[in-house]
Amino acid sequence: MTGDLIDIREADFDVGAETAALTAGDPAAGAVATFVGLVRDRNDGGGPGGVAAMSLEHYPGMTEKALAGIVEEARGRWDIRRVRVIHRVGDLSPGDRIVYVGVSSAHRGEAFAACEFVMDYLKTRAPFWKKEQTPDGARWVDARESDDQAAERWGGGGR
Amino acid sequence: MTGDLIDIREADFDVGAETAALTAGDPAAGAVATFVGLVRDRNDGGGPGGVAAMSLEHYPGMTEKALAGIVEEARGRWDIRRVRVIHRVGDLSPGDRIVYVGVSSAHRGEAFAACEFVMDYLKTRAPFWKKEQTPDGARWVDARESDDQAAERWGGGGR
Amino acid sequence: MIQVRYFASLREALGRSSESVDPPPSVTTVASLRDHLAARGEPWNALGTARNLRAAVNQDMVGMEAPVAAGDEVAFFPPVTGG
Amino acid sequence: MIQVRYFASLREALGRSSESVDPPPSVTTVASLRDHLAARGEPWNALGTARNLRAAVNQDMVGMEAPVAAGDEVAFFPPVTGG
Repeated sequence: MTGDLIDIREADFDVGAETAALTAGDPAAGAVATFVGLVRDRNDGGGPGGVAAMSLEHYPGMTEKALAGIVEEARGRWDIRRVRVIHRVGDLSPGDRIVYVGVSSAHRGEAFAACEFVMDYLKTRAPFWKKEQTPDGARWVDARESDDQAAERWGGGGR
Repeated sequence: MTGDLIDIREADFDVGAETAALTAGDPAAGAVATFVGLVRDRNDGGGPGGVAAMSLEHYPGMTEKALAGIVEEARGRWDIRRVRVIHRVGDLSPGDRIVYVGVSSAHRGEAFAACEFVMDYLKTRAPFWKKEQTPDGARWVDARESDDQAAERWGGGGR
Repeated sequence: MIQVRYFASLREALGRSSESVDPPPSVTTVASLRDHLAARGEPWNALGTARNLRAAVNQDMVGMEAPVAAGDEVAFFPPVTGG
Repeated sequence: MIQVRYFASLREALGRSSESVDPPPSVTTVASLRDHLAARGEPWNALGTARNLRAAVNQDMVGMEAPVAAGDEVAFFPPVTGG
């Protein structure tokens, strides 16, 4: 749909502009749900400074294809209007924005569900990999089992 | 918590600035879920132009108290960091923003759940009333049964 | 004295947004206050016939069985529709 | 020929991001391609021992039983961790 966006890039994004773009010229949209993911300065259970920097690798081509598939699946499940997905790659620092997912719809239930669905599927199906710089050196981030569980609760259609 | 906000006002809000305020100076925050509600130009089942304008009345004093209670309840249910709630009152037009709810947390599950919870409870427990201007004259908006159902699914704690 | 407030369609139907009421001793709950007010006839009977009437005491949403005492602020209004 | 691509920790372990492979006819699935590549010894045996190895064929995530044919682009990588 016009107004949709899937964008993989190094540059930061403007949350206000992206959120406005979800409903610009669409007076039938009454609800927008968004998610922003940021680089934390620590790991679970670790203290501040545990993560000094992060770099994000991806699989060009497949990334866009996977995200388009996830958005298409969300459209099949909910009556939504526009979806915008932005994911940064390259070098990032704690506090930096990593990902934006925004969904507009007539009513809030669909927008919330579709936005969370896209994030959950992105976490398990989109080819991004994080590498953290820690005081003990660089390490690739391990996949979280809770992310698999989050994606699985939407049932069927996975992979 | 510092960075929390409950604000009832006539003026529009800046989605980018509000969302940034949820994580400013808080490098432990990795997730922000937000919701923006807008004035639609129609009712359910109706066509464009069915709603030409809207005015929002509230109960000063109780509004802030009810929203603070809703946010406190969200804090008791999820491990979240900051919550910002802005609700406009007065005269609005189709496409105008009405309400902003933003929640930050370490991980996305808590942010999504708390944000949707606050919206669902706001819809049924915060003293706002909408009056629409339609081609047939002004009418107070009826409460939607689906809003009661949305609030009830969170179980207990209500009222 | 009890300060009574009205909002939205109820405010319009009653033609006022608030009043001070000195109810008889029989008024001990929100429901009995509502009945006392409604019994005054037009337009107040709208309080008795309002569909899904909601109430707050001292700015907390309450059920009709909630107690009411002198000095309280009691509000009547239709179901809320914000957000 | 099959174009094989490696990402993230696997790319680092193998010291390369891609290669062109002309596998024997016995290679008909992702799993058999993986085994063929791993059998070449160090460092390729990392493909056989990798925990939770994931794969894509022509940029679609697939299971290890997925078919593979000449001309395909096959990628191996660890579980994804974006977002």
